[in-house]
Amino acid sequence: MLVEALIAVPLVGAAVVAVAPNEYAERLALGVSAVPLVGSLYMYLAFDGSGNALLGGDVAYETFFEWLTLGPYAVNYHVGLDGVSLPLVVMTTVLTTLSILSAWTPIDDRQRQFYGLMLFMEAALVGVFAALDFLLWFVFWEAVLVPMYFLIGVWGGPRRKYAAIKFFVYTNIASLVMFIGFFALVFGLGDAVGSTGLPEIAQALRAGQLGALGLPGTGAAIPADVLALSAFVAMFVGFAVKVPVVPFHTWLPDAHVEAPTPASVMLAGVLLKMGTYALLRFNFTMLPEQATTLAVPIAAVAVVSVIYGALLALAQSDLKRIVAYSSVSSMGYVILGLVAYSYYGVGGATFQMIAHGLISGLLFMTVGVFYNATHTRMVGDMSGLADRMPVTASVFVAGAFAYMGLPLMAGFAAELFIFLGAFRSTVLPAAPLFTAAAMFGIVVVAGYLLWAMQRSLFGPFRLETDYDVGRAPVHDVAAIVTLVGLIVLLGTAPELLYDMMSDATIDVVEMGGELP
Amino acid sequence: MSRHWLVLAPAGAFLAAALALFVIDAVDRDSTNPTVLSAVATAGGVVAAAASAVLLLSNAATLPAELFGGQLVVDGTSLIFTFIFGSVTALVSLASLDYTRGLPFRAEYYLLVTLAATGMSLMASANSLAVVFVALELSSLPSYALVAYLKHNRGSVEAALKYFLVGALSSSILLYGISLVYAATGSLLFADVASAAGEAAATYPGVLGVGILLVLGGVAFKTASVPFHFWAPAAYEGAPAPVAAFLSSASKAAGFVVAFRVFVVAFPIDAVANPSTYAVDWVLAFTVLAVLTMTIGNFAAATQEEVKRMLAYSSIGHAGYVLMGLAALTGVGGVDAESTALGASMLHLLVYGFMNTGAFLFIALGEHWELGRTFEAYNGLAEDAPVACVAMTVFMFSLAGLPVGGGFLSKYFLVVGAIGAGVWWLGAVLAVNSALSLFYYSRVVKAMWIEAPADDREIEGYPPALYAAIVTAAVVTVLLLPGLAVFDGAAFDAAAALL
Amino acid sequence: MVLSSVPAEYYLVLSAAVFCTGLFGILTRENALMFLMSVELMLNAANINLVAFSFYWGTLTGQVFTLFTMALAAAEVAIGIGIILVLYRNFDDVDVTGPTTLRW
Amino acid sequence: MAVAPYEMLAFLLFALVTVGASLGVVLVRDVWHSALMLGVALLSVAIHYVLLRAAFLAAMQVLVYVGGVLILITFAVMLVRRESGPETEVAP
Amino acid sequence: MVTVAGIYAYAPAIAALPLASFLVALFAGRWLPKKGALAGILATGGSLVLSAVTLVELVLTGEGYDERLYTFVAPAETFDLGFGVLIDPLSAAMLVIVSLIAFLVHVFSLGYMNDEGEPGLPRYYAGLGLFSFSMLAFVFASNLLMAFVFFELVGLCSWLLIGHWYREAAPPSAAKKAFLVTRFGDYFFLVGLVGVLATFGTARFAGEGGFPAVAEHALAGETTVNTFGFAPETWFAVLGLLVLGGALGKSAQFPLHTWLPDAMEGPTPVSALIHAATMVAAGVFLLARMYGFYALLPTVLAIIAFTGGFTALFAATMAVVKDEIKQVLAYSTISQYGYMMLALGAGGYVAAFFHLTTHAVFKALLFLGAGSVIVAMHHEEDMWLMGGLKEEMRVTYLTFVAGSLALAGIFPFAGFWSKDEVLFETLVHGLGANPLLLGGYLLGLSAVFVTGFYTLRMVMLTFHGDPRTDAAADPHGVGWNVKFPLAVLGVLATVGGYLNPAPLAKLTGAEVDFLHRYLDGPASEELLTSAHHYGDLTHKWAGYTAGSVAGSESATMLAGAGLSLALALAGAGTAFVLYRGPDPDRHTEGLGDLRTVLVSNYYQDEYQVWLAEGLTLRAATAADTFDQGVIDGAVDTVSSVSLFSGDRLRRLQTGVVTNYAALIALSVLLGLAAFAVVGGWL
Repeated sequence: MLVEALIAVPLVGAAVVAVAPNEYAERLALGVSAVPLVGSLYMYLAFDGSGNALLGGDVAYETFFEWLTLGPYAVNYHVGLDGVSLPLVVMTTVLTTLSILSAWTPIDDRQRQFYGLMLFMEAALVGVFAALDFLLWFVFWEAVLVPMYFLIGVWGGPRRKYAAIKFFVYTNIASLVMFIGFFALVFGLGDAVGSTGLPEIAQALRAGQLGALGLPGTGAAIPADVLALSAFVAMFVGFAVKVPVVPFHTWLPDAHVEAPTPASVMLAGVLLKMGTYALLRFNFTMLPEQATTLAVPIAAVAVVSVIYGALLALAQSDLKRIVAYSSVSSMGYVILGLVAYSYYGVGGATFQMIAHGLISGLLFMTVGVFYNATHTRMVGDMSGLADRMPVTASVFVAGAFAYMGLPLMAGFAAELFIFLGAFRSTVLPAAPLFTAAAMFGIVVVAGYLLWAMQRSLFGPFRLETDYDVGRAPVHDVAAIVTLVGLIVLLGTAPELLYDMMSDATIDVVEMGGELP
Repeated sequence: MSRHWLVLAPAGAFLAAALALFVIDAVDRDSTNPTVLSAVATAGGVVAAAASAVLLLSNAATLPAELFGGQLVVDGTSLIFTFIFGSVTALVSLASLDYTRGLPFRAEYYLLVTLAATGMSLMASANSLAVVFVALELSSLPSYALVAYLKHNRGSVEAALKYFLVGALSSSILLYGISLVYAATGSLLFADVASAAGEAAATYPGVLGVGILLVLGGVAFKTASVPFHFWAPAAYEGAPAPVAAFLSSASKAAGFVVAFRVFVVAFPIDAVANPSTYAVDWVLAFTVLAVLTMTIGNFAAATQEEVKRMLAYSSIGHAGYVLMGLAALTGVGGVDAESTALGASMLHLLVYGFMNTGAFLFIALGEHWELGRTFEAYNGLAEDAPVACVAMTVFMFSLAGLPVGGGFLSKYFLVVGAIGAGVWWLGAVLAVNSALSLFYYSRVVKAMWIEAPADDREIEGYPPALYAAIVTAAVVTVLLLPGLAVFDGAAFDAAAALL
Repeated sequence: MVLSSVPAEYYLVLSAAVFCTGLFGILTRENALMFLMSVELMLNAANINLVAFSFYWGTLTGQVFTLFTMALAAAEVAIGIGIILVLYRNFDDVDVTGPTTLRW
Repeated sequence: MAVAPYEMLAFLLFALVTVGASLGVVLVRDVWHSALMLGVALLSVAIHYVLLRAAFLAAMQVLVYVGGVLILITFAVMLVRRESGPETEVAP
Repeated sequence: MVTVAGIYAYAPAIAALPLASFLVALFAGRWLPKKGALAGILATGGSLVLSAVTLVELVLTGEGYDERLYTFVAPAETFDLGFGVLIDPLSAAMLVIVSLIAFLVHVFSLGYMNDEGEPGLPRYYAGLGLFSFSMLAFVFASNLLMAFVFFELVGLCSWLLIGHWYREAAPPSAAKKAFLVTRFGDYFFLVGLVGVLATFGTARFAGEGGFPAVAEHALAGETTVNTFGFAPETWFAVLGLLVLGGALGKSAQFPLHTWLPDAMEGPTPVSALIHAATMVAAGVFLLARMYGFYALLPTVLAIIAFTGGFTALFAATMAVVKDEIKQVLAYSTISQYGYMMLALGAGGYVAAFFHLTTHAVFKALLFLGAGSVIVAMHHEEDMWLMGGLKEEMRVTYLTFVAGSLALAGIFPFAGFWSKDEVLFETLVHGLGANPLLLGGYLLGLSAVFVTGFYTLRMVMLTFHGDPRTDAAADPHGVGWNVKFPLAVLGVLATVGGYLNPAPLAKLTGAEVDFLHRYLDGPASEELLTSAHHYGDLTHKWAGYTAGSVAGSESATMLAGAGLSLALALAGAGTAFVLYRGPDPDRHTEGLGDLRTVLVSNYYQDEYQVWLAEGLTLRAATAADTFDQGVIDGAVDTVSSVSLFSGDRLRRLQTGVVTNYAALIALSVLLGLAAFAVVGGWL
């Protein structure tokens, strides 16, 4: 019942915070979010699962009871954590707590609603990563969007309305596409599955029970392989929007730029990971054969995301936009790692989810701290901030270098694993070329981050806006410094998470690897 | 025998409430306490809903129970729908306490509501074309009057006029269709029509076919399906908001229960549309109707400037979703898939009963506060009325199919049913439309929460009954997400029993 | 006993003609009262059918149902006239094409 | 089974009346004359009922329609008709 | 008595001590009396002692050390991802060099930086500490992964320290450029690293299990590795070139040399430590470290040699026209590393390391000397504004001259010996096997003249003649902490050549080629990192054999040495003649257009800036336009088309009820007609 507690505490907390007086909301929210944080850390320490949750692994903290029945399908309440989802849950609780800290300064309006939504989102995110039944998962999946919509729409920047609607509608359409794709699979399985449980479906697919899907009325049927391929594509496109993968990425910069800092942190840190998590869980775990068939286009998309995203970041002058586009770039690595279907590729992709979550969260938070002080994010509007805000600037430097894949920080470990895995991929033709092309991203990322830092942090102090720039408040510094610590910790000791991740992904790899 | 009559308890509750209102109004014309009136009507609805639920979910009565020589039948379908009518009536009556405060003819208002509800509950139980027509008129006639309730309001009157004129046209079309069906089959009882349909389709395919199509037209009017929907935007917009809630939720559901029963029971598709005895393929007709209805409803809703009218069009769009239940009866997917589809339609109407009623009641709140009609009028309302806005947000997202309320599950069931029944592309159309609907529903949410409030707005007082109704609807909508499990079995069983 | 009479098809044609006439009236006339009267014609067309086939099928169902429809038609007219009267009061006219504020 | 000729004749005659009066209802410009034509049409329908061996129904038709509905319509015509113009000229 | 393993077990502490000083300076530096300088001095001093002990131990016991210390992630698949310590002659010597220079620079900084009342000193010392840590760890890295990790970290430190004076505009820009250009090289290194791991499953340098050994076996056909469909020779050459990319970047070789002159924006001790003696050496050291691999690849060796020779000359010519003292030194550094590359490419493993060692000493000396001058000149770097400093700054002058003569390759200073050996190796291998190397030799030889010229020009302009400004006339005094490092380095620059006086050894037969013997020592035997092993490899796989002029090795040697010494003297003499006198002319202006080209650094910066800004940035802007216009435009189009059609559809609702009736009737009729046709009612 620990997972339920992890969901229920923020949910109840959200309700409490939402009716609390504004002036107590922030402290209350911090207190509430500490509970799941501690809980998830405990769960990390006491984790005893093994294997992949979908492929018959030993799931930790499992709960199961019946919910609905729908024709031949039982829809159950089924949650549990394995080595892939547990780290993501921990990251969610960590980032939520830190985002709440980082919200203290910028959010000066309707605080109780804000913190209520943050906690609500935390609950939904934990649900997304823990759910093992498709419908339950989908409920959480969609529930995440609602608070984010408000967070962007209410507390966002000048074009927040456009950004919020775009985010909301775009990602929802993607969910629909994915939903359709998934259900095509379920129907193709026919009587082989009796529920919408993900493990059941994954294992039925693995057992090759996917049949042709009859097209009633025409007498024709979609053959199983066509069905699987189209389902794969539909799900891939659906999740690709979330990740986001070029060319489905244009909602992201808008959303990020307009979102308030804590929302950006959660968006980049956790929400994007939903997409890659789902890709791993659905596309790459359930349909390895299709994934390997489409390996080249997928890898191409990944490479394009990396390079094109980095180029776009280079063209921006809004710090947040830079970080936003660089997320597109970084998430391309994850796709590349997944499609490699190798031990280090998939494991590294999983690790990159965490690494990128922490690093991009850190950068957004730091940009937010600057913004709080300067009220601008345009690179050209400021310079020499390091002069006035040395600690924050140092943290930004640390975050930027982590983003560039500086060794001994989490990003390097992740990228190294991905590159190693992708380079040797047996699934991907010309794997070294794809890998080398994607790796060029590390140069471009250095280019735009260094350039941005040079122009905004260094040089003589100058600010176009009329604000007194002083040192950042303690809670902001605490949040960002904590993240730096975590990033260095994971970068020097990736084993802390990589062990359980690889344990959970090795089954997936074997499925892909064993194919001819 | 006594238990036999027990199954009429839901309809009886409505009728009793109506009669009680009659008496109250007759006895004490001038000083009638509005709370009492509202309470009586609400109690009628609650009792009807409760009785339906009890009958449906317990084994208190043997179902299906036929009454009056088979003219009426009470089965799972009728009980599910009387539950919807009861709930909507209760919510609307409760909300109307505040809404009609200060208006004349309150007793008549509640009387018309309860009478219309009585008509609807009869529609749910109708087992003969005659009863269908009578019950339909019984529910329609009070509705016309209800729309015109604000008789000094030109919008209300115009709405009533259009509603009435299109309604009268449709009811004559329906009646003419019934007469043709009677001409072809020689009976009005569903069972007899069904048994004669095959031969009639062989002998007089044209007469039967035209008859069925005209009946379809009459039903399409009641369900506000394209192209019989023209009255709906006007009526929903012009009518007092609680009445609009009542019409768009309960009245529409009543139209659907008639559609389900008439077409599924009286015109078995394999009798009227098989190659040897082909009169009319009404499944095909419903398919066309479903696509048109959801698409036109949603697309027209997307560009509205007024919230109420947007809701009116969205209500049309939802009718299109529900029509999928009938469009799925292609005979391809087997009984399981078809009962899933049809049951999903019922479940959608059930959830819709709460979320749509709630949404219109929220509009009623806006009218109570005299906010204005446009989206802009609701700008920043969340600051003044957070609870109501939370509720409205739940309604909007649930209507859009996000899993914050039961609307997600029922849409999901619809898609699953459609896919199972082989009309998977209808599921895709639904998906596209849902995506679009999210856009315009979220406009309301955006206005309430995101936009800056107008400066000169004054909210005087928070009407307790209206609030109670809205909050209840919201809570039920949310609870129906996990709680649809209570009803889904019953709905699928009911659908299977029809088929 | 089967009575010989005019063939049923004749009544079908008659009722169809009346129905179409009513429909024509609805489509062409703008006076609300004309609308109402046209509807009455259409209802009567249906009634003719019902009675005719009640005769031909040798059951009373159609006739009984016709009684109901008469009552309902009357009620409908009553309601309709009520609405037309408030329409007249609000718009000073009974032209159905007049009020077009609720559109699009 | 042959149709009795007079019956056929009566049907045709009154069918003509019914259709003619119906057309009159929808074609005559004056509302009041339309109402009168409607009365004719309804009465001729009653005749059809008689031909169909439904005398009671015919009586009801006369009572309910001609006696009730038509009177209502007449009221309405009087209440809503414009006071000016040639249409107001009612037969003495 | 400490056992061998016992001593070596403390090897990680060599790096860990500076790490500790980094942490101290970072977190507590603000409150410390010298802002972390003392911690740094103590730490690097400790490192120096430990390194020395290690070296002694190595020499005495003749045993190497190669141990995995830390596993990055469990080697669940075939990749061997771990950090370890490799102590062999090469790394032990390099540890001493690095920790020595680091120690001296720390000491120097105490005078150079602290005296100015600088803000940001904790940051400075933290940077130095982190750098020392990274560099030392890089040196004893046991595998390519670890080497890459610390290779990157030193890059970070370089960025931090170049940009130390971030409040001005230029240093941050220079820091960015330095990092970016080296990053560009590191990209290839990373691809190469991944390729090496993917190919061999391991990235260990040494021993039978190391990848050079595996590669050799694979070439010999004794084992097979995954060569991704290429012939092993080709694939290994590709890997070698990829890793070489990293080395070119770090060691500032053409065409990735452009960052180093800019890096002089950093504090001068930093230039001495990082951008002259140690970090820039990392590239060369890396090649030497995995020389067992390069020795197998003749093509790559030739490329290395030619690049090195070309860079040596190319950079030297640019140094001729520079006016700032540190700029001259920067180009000279590039040039000197070109020599080392040339040596490596020519099979002169020992020569390369020898030159690395002497260069580290004399170049650090020159930079520190320049720093001393700059302090004295109140932070004026233009040599034309100096002059006549030799009187006021004796210690600086003497040590600087020693360093300059070493740089110029004048007998008997350190640089003469090492440069001579480089050229000698190139010559003999060029004569013996690969005529291409002769091209490299000629380039290197030409550079000798130029080096002599610009070195003496620098000395003359700085110290001789009359003071040309007030500041030069009355320089600021420097303290012991400046003089001490200068003195130490000055002595070493003078006598350092006797570490490996190969000509003497060859001519006399005396066993005085200590460095060669040391690098060939027993400790390297088992690790397969010995000099003669490399010699065998180049001989076997690259076909390197020694040739000679006139059939005699001695003659060749004497000819070569004489030639290079003559050229050096000629260059130096020319400069002396041109720039002597109290007020020398600006002779370089006589070069005309050539001078413009040289001052503009052959427009190398221009084209690289064009690549970065003209091409990449423009591509980025174009991509942004495309993204906003086409991709996002498509998204917006979908929504606006939907809304437009919605707006059309709602026009159906005309508001006129008669139209509704008509539409309803029409639909019904259409439906009837359709079904009449379908159902065949008619």
